[in-house]
Formats: sequence, structure tokens, C-alpha cells
Amino acid sequence: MSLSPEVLEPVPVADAAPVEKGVVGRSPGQLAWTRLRRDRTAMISGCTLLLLMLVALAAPLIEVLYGVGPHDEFKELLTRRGAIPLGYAGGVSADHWFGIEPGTGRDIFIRMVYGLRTSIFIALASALVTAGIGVTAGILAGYLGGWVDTVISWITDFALALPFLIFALAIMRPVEMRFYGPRDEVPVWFRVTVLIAIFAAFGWTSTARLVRGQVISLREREFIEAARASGAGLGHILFRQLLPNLWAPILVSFSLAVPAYVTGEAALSFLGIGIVDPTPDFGAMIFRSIAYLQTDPAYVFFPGITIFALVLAFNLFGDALRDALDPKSSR
Amino acid sequence: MSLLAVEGLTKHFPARGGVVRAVDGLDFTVRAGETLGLVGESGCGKTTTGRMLVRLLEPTGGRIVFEDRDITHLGGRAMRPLRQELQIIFQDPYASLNPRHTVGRIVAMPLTVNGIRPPGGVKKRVQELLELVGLNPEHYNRYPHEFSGGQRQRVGIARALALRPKLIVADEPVSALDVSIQAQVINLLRQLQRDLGLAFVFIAHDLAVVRHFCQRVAVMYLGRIVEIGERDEIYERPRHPYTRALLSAIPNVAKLGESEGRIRLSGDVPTPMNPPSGCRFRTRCWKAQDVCATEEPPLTGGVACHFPEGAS
Amino acid sequence: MRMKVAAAAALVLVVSAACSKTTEDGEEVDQTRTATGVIATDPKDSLGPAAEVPGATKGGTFTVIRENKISHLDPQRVYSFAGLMNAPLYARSLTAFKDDGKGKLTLVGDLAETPGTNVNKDCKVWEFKVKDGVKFEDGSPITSKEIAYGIARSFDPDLTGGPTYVQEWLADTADYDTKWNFKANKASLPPGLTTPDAKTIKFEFAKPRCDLPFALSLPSSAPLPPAKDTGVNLDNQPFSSGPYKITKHTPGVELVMERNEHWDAKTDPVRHQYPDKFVWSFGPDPDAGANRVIADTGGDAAALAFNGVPSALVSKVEGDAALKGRTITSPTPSAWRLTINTQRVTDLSIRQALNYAIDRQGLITVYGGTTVASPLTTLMPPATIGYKEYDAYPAGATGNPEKAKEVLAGKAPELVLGIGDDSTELGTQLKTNLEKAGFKITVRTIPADAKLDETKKKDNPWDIWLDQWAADWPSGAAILPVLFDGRSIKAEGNSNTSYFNNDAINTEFDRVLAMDPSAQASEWSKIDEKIMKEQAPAVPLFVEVAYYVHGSKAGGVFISSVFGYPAFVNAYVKQ
Amino acid sequence: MARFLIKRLLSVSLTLFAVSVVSFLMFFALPKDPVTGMCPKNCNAERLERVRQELGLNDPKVEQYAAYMKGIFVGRDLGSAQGGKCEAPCLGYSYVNSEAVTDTLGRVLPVTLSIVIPAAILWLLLGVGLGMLSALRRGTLVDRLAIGFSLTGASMQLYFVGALLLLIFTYQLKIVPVPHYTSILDNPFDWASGLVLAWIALAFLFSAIYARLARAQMLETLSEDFVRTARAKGLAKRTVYGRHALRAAITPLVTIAGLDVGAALGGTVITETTFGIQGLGRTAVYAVRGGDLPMIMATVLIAAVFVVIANLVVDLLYAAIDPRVRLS
Repeated sequence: MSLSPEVLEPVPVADAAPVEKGVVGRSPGQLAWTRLRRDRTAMISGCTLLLLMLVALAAPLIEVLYGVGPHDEFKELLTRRGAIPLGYAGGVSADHWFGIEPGTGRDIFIRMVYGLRTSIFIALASALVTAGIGVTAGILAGYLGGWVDTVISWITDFALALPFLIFALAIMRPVEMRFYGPRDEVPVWFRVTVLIAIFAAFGWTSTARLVRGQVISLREREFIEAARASGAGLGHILFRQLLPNLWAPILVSFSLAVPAYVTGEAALSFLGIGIVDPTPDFGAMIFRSIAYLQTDPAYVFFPGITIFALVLAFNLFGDALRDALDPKSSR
Repeated sequence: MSLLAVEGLTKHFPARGGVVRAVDGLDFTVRAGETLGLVGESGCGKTTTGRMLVRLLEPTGGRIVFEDRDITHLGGRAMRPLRQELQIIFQDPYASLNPRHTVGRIVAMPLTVNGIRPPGGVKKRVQELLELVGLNPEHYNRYPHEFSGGQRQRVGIARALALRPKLIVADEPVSALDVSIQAQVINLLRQLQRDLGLAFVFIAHDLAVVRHFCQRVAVMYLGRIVEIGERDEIYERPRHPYTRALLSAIPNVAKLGESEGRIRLSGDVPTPMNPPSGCRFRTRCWKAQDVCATEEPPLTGGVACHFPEGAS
Repeated sequence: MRMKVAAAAALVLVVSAACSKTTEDGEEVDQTRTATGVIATDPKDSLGPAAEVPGATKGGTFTVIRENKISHLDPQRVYSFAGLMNAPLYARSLTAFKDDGKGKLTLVGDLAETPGTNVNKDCKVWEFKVKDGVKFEDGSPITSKEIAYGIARSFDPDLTGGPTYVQEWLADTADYDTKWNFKANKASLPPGLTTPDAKTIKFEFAKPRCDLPFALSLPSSAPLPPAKDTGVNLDNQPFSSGPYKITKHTPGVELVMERNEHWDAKTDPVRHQYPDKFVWSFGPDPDAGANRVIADTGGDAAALAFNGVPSALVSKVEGDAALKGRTITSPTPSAWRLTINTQRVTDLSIRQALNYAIDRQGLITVYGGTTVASPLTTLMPPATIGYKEYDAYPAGATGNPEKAKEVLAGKAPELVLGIGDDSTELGTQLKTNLEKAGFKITVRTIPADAKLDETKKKDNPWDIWLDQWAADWPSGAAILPVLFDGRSIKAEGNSNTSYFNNDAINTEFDRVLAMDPSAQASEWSKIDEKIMKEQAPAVPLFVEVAYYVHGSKAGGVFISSVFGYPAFVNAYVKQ
Repeated sequence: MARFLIKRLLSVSLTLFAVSVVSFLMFFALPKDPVTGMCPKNCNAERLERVRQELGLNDPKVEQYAAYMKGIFVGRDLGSAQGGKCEAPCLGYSYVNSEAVTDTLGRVLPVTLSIVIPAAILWLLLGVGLGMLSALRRGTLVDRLAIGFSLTGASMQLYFVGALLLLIFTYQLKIVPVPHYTSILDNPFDWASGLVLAWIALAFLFSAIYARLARAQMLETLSEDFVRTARAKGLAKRTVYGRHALRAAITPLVTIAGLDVGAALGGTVITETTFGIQGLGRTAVYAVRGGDLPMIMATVLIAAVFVVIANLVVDLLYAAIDPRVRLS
């Protein structure tokens, strides 16, 4: 490519392509929000999530309004012989909207409300901790490179190589013994914390890998060099320059990690790890209900459909978020 | 007194099976307010040189002296005040601006990073800078994606100017732009150079642009300078065969060797991992003789050639 | 789309179940099965062949479906219920129970001609004569030598598992394997055990051991030729003396047993050899096992789900008229109790208050309803010989918290309840139940698989926990002294998990144990009541009710009156 | 290439070494004393101590670890209680199964492989196929159905789907036999029919993820210049999509597939439990529950080996599929 001398004559300095009028520009975040708002799926799934979380938060209030607590028992509503709820659809009635649990005779609706609380809390907290560790490790590995990268990447590989379920299964009990001895009651929050820790210990690797990849592709970008050329320190580069560019992948992986943890927690219940009776918990509930698929399908149906809706809403919202944050992909 | 002096500057990158001698002993100086063009084919080490000058890359050897201070291996903190004097403009206007920051924040970055509070505030200074590079100061709050390539490059220039540097390394600042926009940006740079008395190291592969902008020109080949001199000298009377070959590739500009016409270089550029012995250009040079293979020609009188043009 | 079909089918299921009203009906299980047991006095009882099962036909493959593998097959190590029910098919012992499946038990000679001769009538010397014509799977004859060797190898400490009665009685100490080292004395026999000739085997004890004929009905007295002893590896490929031999065994997956042609029906008073093959199919969980059998397809038509019908499925099976003829239900001798660690809970009034407070009906409901459990107020289950019902702490079906509070007299005892992590709902039930009576209960979960070992440790940290006991033979002798004789308490592996030790009771045990077995029965009932009234070292809860379903072609299965699990000696495949 | 392989193999060995050390240390903290199950019938503290002594559990941990490693590489003698001489690779003796751990593994590994590998092929084909279809028919009903399918799958749980499939196809409709394992060498048809439900359930859940990924990748690739160029050059649609776009789109899928397969091989616990098939995963769970230390160690190591090998294969495949990736 070459220029003719004529072209190179001085021309008045001016905006070649004037941007539309208006003083304040719209940030990529604002643009994403606008796109998200226009996305019907995103809005529906977002509202569903909001509703479910609201229900979870307002559990004690709902208990008061509903008039039944999660530990109240109604054994008189069960058959003596099979301990199956009397009446229609698993004991659905005006007093017990979703029926009652076979065996224990507890109200399914209010237990679901409280179970939602436990499950959502565990999933959100796990996703947060995971994201925190993963992002930090990913940024450090990606930006610093060299031996830091080698070490972090190796730890990632190592964590991936450990079979999650076997470790989760094996670790709960020794940890309990270590902190509570054999006689003290293990508080619910402690089990919850251990669960979160287990999820975090095994879950951070994927976020770390993702962030690392992003950082590596950003690291060589010239705006980073521009900052370095201006004398910016490591902190400025990592947190002011890099981090804002990582929000999209972090948010997306976060929104997809939450449903993964909801189902993960349920899967652990399936193996008998995790939250124990009588604490209401979705995973434990689903696990217990599966056995009643043939004899009390309503018991399977209500928690099953709710956890499905919860996970589906999270997945849909995560997808929509990805599309909104990265308009190039799909749609 | 020279603003910037470079002596034996070298950069070797470790690679599988040896080292890449990207830059292999450069000597040149830039005076205050002067524009030096650094030209050569892709991969000749221009960009590496530019990066080393602003200390984005650590030189393997040699010295960089800026305002009589040896800055070759200066640490981060000691380098800080000097960074303000020494700035860089990048090639890719899309990659050089943080997409998540507003233009105002981008231009202000050098100020915030160095903790400088200009009189009248950062915002005022940024708006002045935007105006200076021909952008609407009202666009302070806009994001890079809302601008065209040329406008973005102006933002990059404003950022480089924020600290009122004495020397700017411009690394192919226009090669990513459309031809018509190129002219505007070059003109802007020329104007700024005149108005602010800036010195430039202007890196380009496009000889026409360099001729338009630079007072002196250095031609690089395989990590070394083969010819350096005043613009007109180089363009009118190139002495190194490589310079001649480069110039002959420009149809309109070259008015050289009435008889020779366009010179086509044969063969590929040798790998910088294993450069030819003696004169590095000899493998593609039509004048090469035995001595070229054994002795490396020193850069004397602005040319590094055993058989320069006009000498015989 | 497959998914849609599935969704539609699921919807149909949900809707159909939702639209049918669940009501309280169906007949209660007959809880009155009580055992009557005798030791055969007529040698004819010990003669083969066993009476033909009406309708039984030869041939076919009988399948037993079970979730987990049978823990041990080596006769000297067999002690699990599945193992005990399976062992008679390939292992014969000196004596055996003739079981009519309705509670009438007769102890007869199996390899022996009679269920033993009490030589001096003091239960200290016992003699058994081996039958003629009894053979191993390779056709070699079974003599007293191989039987004695089988008993000798049960002293080997490497062979974990299996009962220890005979070893302890012979050695007269719990440390039998140090008293007589099997590995160092393989060519000889343990003290007190002799084989005067190839047909005779003789036991001599320091103390009266009147229950010996019962104890020898366990497979640990099965014979083995020394040359066939492969040590711990025998566990996966035992050497057969019964009507079937193991032809293929893939641990955890499948166990195939085929006819042993050297077994002679004429020598065997209790076994048959109807199916060509018995196959244990391991893997499916209890739900899947029951579902397979209910589905009744292919080989599953001649199958039995050994894990029984899970309580969640019971109402489905009950509601299906087509399944009526394919279910077997019967109370079992397997009794659940809330064990009280008397080392920790030393206050009798607390133990009594627990007995008043207990809500048996609530517990049974959580356990799965009356189809799977039946309340119990005695230490011995009704299936014990000479059983007598009583309730030392009458408080009604759901307990009497007021009465419990009264007994507690203002105390609010803090107790730690250890519960297996597979039955946390039972823990919740107990906590809610007992706290109503003023107790403060801390629930601590224990991994289900470790629970048994842990609670059998003398210094275990829990105050109360659920325990289950099914006797090795239906006599009080195999229940009360085992569970409550304080002199047998050791550091680990205790059966006396109440860690209860009372001299008066121990003396009673000694007195009754020296009596003739036929005279013991009523005495045990008296001791049972005495222990509960005076000491209350446990809270009797319920007996398990067996609830099994089998395929339409499976026949001859009955619930063993000894162990309460399905017995296969009469099993056949309908042709 | 050789250099790359050596480097990777070194890092792999290091990972496996670390996994073995960590699991070795960790499982000493198991709730159940590994000795309890090996204690003789008349167990007491003294006997327990003797067993511990015999098993070397009182030796320093380093020595125990060394002995274990020695067993793997040269074999060792485990004593009469554990079946005597144990040839290399000796992973110990499982007293729960009364057999050498390697025997158990030899039995359960083919089961897990038979579940995972066909399922993986199925979910990859289904996932990529659906993803491509919906990318090419973007915005149509087909696209929406495919997205719906994949999202439904991704939001379901295996034990739920599995229980439903079993109930409908095996117990109600009786068209699929009860899940079981037969060696493919004995009876390929029986092998397939016994595992088909597990494959379907796994494929349904996993293909969802792949369909979404494949769709996004495909759309991105379709908008890239080289595809447009190829189209402009007049290459047939089929060639362009089939050769160029698919190849570019599939690369990132391979990574995830590798990881998933590796992880699935080590952890089909839930699949195996749901369908009542005795594979590696269930063996591992039983081992943890029963405190069967040698078995736990072995299953953890095997699972780790699978993941690590899958990673290695992915790296190599990457290079094969996408020439842009250089092995370095």
C-alpha cells in the first residue's frame, strides 16, 4: 500500500466519522443490560429466579402465613400399613398444598420453601467462592506466566485428576470428627460450610482455566502495554485493566456454576453426603423421593419440577447473559 | 546533545533449538525534536526495538541512554519519572484501548497511574488533550467501540501525550488504518511534532509514510541497521543495496537508477535464529562477493556495506 | 422424540397415581407366628430324603437378586443372613433345622445320623456319627476327619467373619485362637475335638454346652478336605458338600451354582435339588430388585428379590391384585431395640423413662408402616421358642411422655443418639419423640457401614442407638446371654452393646444354660421380663416383617423360621 | 513432538505421584479404621494391634507409602491373611472382596468402559449433530427444538432420568431388558441391550452441553472470514461446512469431551448406582463406605490415570485437528 504525495498534503484535522450526538456514552455493561432486557427468555428466567430466591428469603414469613412449619409432623395423615399419605395426589389438601411426605408425615410445601433456602444458599456461596479462587488463580497464572503459571496450571491438573465424588464421600466424616469429636451435635452450618469447601476445592479449576485463557489473550493486548509504558504497577494492570475485561466470562461461568452446584448438591445427597434430616434440603428431598416414584409420584413431582425449573431458569439466564455480554456469539 | 542514544542494543529471545536474534546490535541517536524513521520488512526487529526503547522489553545487551541517563536496566520505580518523558503509540487502535474503559479514563490513565493532578483537574486536562488530537472533548464519557479506527488512534495519541513526553515511539501508528485516514493521522502527528517540539522514533514498513514524516531514516535488516542518514540522502541516493531494493518497490517515489528499474530481491529473509555469516544481506544481494561472507561490514558513514553505491 | 415419550409417560404415571385415592385398607400381617422347636429324638427324622414339596418340578434356573455381594461364602466365615440362607445349598453341617416355614422347627442330623448324643447327659461330652454315603462335589466321601478339619480351620485368625461359639466352647476362652494356634497345628485338632474313627466326631467341653446341637447347625461346622483348603481364597470358591456346587463366581456381580451330582438326596433330610441352577445376581438396589421381579420378564420370572420390597414400594405391591400370589410376608425374628449404653446411662429411672416415652407406632411409620415392622415390647422376638408376651412399661402404642416425665422426676437428661447416616429420619423421629418427654437429644450421624463396628466398641461415645439382633437359633440362649451377659464384655466386637453387667442376671444365665434345651424355653421368657422390669438396659422397638416378592415361576420359597429370611432348600422353578 | 511427549509424560507422572500421596495420606483419616474388618472374629484391642503390626500400619507413613509403591512396580508379599504373594502391579488385597485389588479392577473396569465410551460417542454425535443443525437452521423451529432439548437435558439429573427410563422402558413397557453387564466378547447384543438405558441417560444429559457449545462454536466459525471466503470461492456448502467450519468448531469441544470422558470414567458412581451395574464408580463408593483402604487407593489412582490420559489425548488430538496449535 502506498500513498500518493497529494494525499499526504496537510488536511484540516477533524472528526472523520462523527459519532452520534450525546454526551454520555454507553458502556459495554449498559449495552449488555439493554440487550438482556430485550431478551424475553432472559426476562422470564430472570423473574423465575428472582421469585424462587424471594421465596427462599421469605421462608419464615411464608411459614407464618402458611401456618405449618418444616418440622411439623402429620403422621395421622399417613396409612398405618404403608406410611403413604392418605387421600389424593400424595395428600394434597387445602392445608397441605403439595401434600405430605410419606413416612415422616411432614408438609412438602413448607419443606420445599426452606429446602430452596438451603440449596440456593449452598449453590450461590459455592459459586462465589469458586469464582473468587478461580479468578485469582486464573489472573495470576495468565498474567504472570512463567513458574507461577506452571505451578497453578499443575495444581489445576492435579485437582482435575482427583475423583470428586470419592473424595467428597471420604472427607465429610473425618472433618466432622476433627471439629466436633464423636458426641457433639454437628451444626447445620458446619455441614453447609464443608459442602461449600468441597465444591470450591474441586470447582475452581474450570473458572481458573477460563480466566487464564482470557488473560493470556488479553495480556499481549496493547492497552496493557500502554499501561505498563505509563508506569502502571501490577495491581493497576491486574485489577484496573484486566479485571473489567473478565467480567463477562466470570459472570457467565458463575451463572452456569450455580445450577451445576444445585444439581451437584443433590447428587451428593444421592450418595448420602451432605445435608442430613431434619434440615430441609432440596437434594436430600429429591433423593428420598425417587424411591416413591411409583407409589407416591406427587412426592417426586413437586420437588422434582421445582428443582428442574430452578436449574433450567439458571441455565437459560446464563445463556442469555452470555449472549448479552458477547453479542458476537449466537442469536 | 542527543535526547536518546542507543549503543549496541541487542535482544535475543530464547526459542526451541537456539535463540532468535531479533535485534542484534543497534547504534543510533535521536536528537530533541527530531523524527527518526525506522524502516524495514516485517520481522526485521523494528517493533522489538521500539518496545525496548520504552522498556516494555528488557534488552539482552547494549545501552539505552535517555537524557544522559542510562535507562537500560532501570527498575520500575526509578523508571517511573522517565516514563513520563518517553511514551509509545501502538499499531492497532482496536487492541490498544481498553474496551471496558471510557475514553476519558483511557486518556487519563497515565496521569492516574503516576499520581499526577494537573492544574484544573484531570478531566480538564483530558478534554484539552482530546481537543488537541482533534476529538470532541464532549466525548469524554464514550467508549472505544463507539469510535472509528482513526478516532481511536487519536485517542491513543492523546494518551501518549498526557504526560507531555519528550520522545514518542510510534510503532506503525497508521498501518492499520485506511489510506485516507492514514493521511489525517500522519498530519496530526506532524502538527503535534511541530507544535510541541516532540521527538519521534517512527517505526514503519511503508517508506512513503516515513518520507513524509521523518527527518532521518534508519533502515533495518535482520536485527541490524544497514543504512542510516538524512531523509533526502537516503531517498535520493541510497547506498546500501537493500535500501535500493526497498525504494525501488515504490513506483511513484523512486527516481533512482534510471537504468535498473525495479529490483526484485530473490529468496526469503533468512531466519534470525541463524543469520548468515558476514554481511547478513549477502544471501539476497546481487553484489555479494567472498568478503561479504567472512567479514561483517561495520556501519561507517551511515552505511554497512562492503560495496556501497556511489563508492566505486 | 424420546424425551417427549418419556415426559408423557411420566405425566400419565403422575396423573394416574394422583387421581387414585389412597385409603386405609388391607389386612394386617399375622403377627402371631411363634416358634415351636424340638430337637429330634427319633433318628428317622434325620433320614433323607426330605419330603417332596407339593407342585415342585425339576429343572430351570432360580435367580436371587440382591444389591450387595454376599460378604462371605467360605462356610467357616459365613455369618450374614444372605450367606446363612445361601450356604445350605452348597455346605452341609453336622445338624440342620427342618423348617415348615410356619414356625415349627425340628433340629435333625444333617451330616450326622442324629442331632447329637449327649453322652453323659451333662452337656459336656457330645458325640456325632457321620452318615453313610455323604460325599463332596468330587465324589470323595465325607468322614469325621473333614468335618473336624472344618471346625479346626475356624480357629484361623486370617478367616475373619463367622460365629465363634464352638471355638470358644472347645477352648473355654474367648481367646481361642491363642489357646490353640491353627496355623502351627494344621495336622492336629483343637483341644476337646477328636475323631475316634472315620464315622465318629466327639466334642468334650469343660463346661456344660447344651446348645451345641443348635450351634452346629451353622455352616461353620461344614466339612473340608485339608487338601482343598486355599486359605482366604476359599471364600470365592468354596468346596461343596451340598446339593449344588459353585461353578462360576464373579464377586459383586454373579454367583452361579449348578447341581452337584455327588449329592445324594437319600442322605439329606432338609434339602432338595429342584432347579438345575441357582444364580445370585448382584448389583440392583432394593427398588430395582423388586421392580425387576414385579416386571416378571425373562429369567426374572423365576427370581426372588432378596432385599425385599422397599417400604416405598409396598403400597404398590399391595394394591396390585395380580401380585397377591407372588408376595411372601411374615414377621421375622429380627428384633430392633433402642440400646441404652448402661455404662453411660447408669440411672435406672432414665432408662425406664425412655421405655415409657417411646412412640413405637411413630417409629414404625417412619420405618415404612406396619407392613414392614411390628411393635415389640420384649427383648426376645415372638419367633423365639417358648416366647411369652409382656409389656414392662405399658404406655400405649405412641408412648406416654407424661408417665416418662413422672419417672424422670424433674430431670432433663441429655443423651447423645448415634444414628446411621442411612436412617437419619429415624433419628429425627426419636429425637422429636423423646424430647416431648423431657429428654434433650443430640443426634450424631455415623457412617452406616461403620456403625455396627463402632457401637460394638466398649468405649464408644454414644448413649443410645438403634440395634438389631436376630439369633443364630431360635432359643433364648442365643439371645439373652449373648446380649446381656456382662462377663463377655471386651474392648471391641461386643454383642452386649448395652454393656450391661449384673451378677444376679449372670447367675440366672448360668443356671438356665445348664438345663436341658427343651426345659430352657419358659425360663428364658422369665429372665427376659426380669431384665426389662428390673434393669431396662434397652427399649424393645419392633420386629421386622419380611415382605418379599417373587416372579410368577418361582416356587417353594419360605421365610426361614430361624433367621427370618427366604430359604431356598425347597425352591423350584415352575415349568 | 518427542520433546512435547516427554515433557507431558513427566508432568503426568508428577500429577499421579501427587494424587497417590494425597489420597494415601487422606484415607488414613477415614472414619473406619482400615483394620477393623481384618480383625479376627474374637477381636480385641490386642489382636487389633497385632493386625495393625502385620499390615505395617504402625510403620512410618513414608515406609508404608514406599511399600505400596514397591507393590505396584515389583510386587510384594502381603502375608497369609491377604492372599500371600502379590505380583506386580500389586495394588493390595481387598479383605472386603476377599481378592486381590487388581482382580476386582480387572472385572469392574470393562464395565465402566462399556458404559462411558459408547455413551461418549453417542453424546458427542448427538450433541455436535444437534448443535450444527441448529446453527445452520438458526432461528427456525428446528433450532428452537434443539435448544429446548439441550436445555432440558442440561437441567435434569441423571438419577432422575435414569429412574424414569427404567420405570417406563424396563418395568412398564418391558421393551428394554433390566440393565446388566455382559462382556461384549461373549454376546455383543446382550452387552448393548444391557447398557443401552445407561447410554441413553448419559447421552441425554451430556449431549445437551455439547449441543449448546457446538451451536455457539459453529455460529462463531460461520461468521469467520475463512468460511466466507470458502463460500465465495464457490465451494459447495457441504464442503465448506463439513470440512472447514466443523473442523474449526469441533476443536474446543474435544477439550471438554476429553475432560468429561476422563471424569466420567472415574466417576460413573451415580450412573452405576441408578442402573445397578457394578463398575468402578460403585466399587469406589463401597470401598469408601467399607473403609477398604487398598481398594480406595486403587480406584482413586485409576480415576486419576483416566483423567490424565484423557488430557494427554486431548492435547494430541488438538494438534491433529487444528494445525494452528503447535505443541509447545
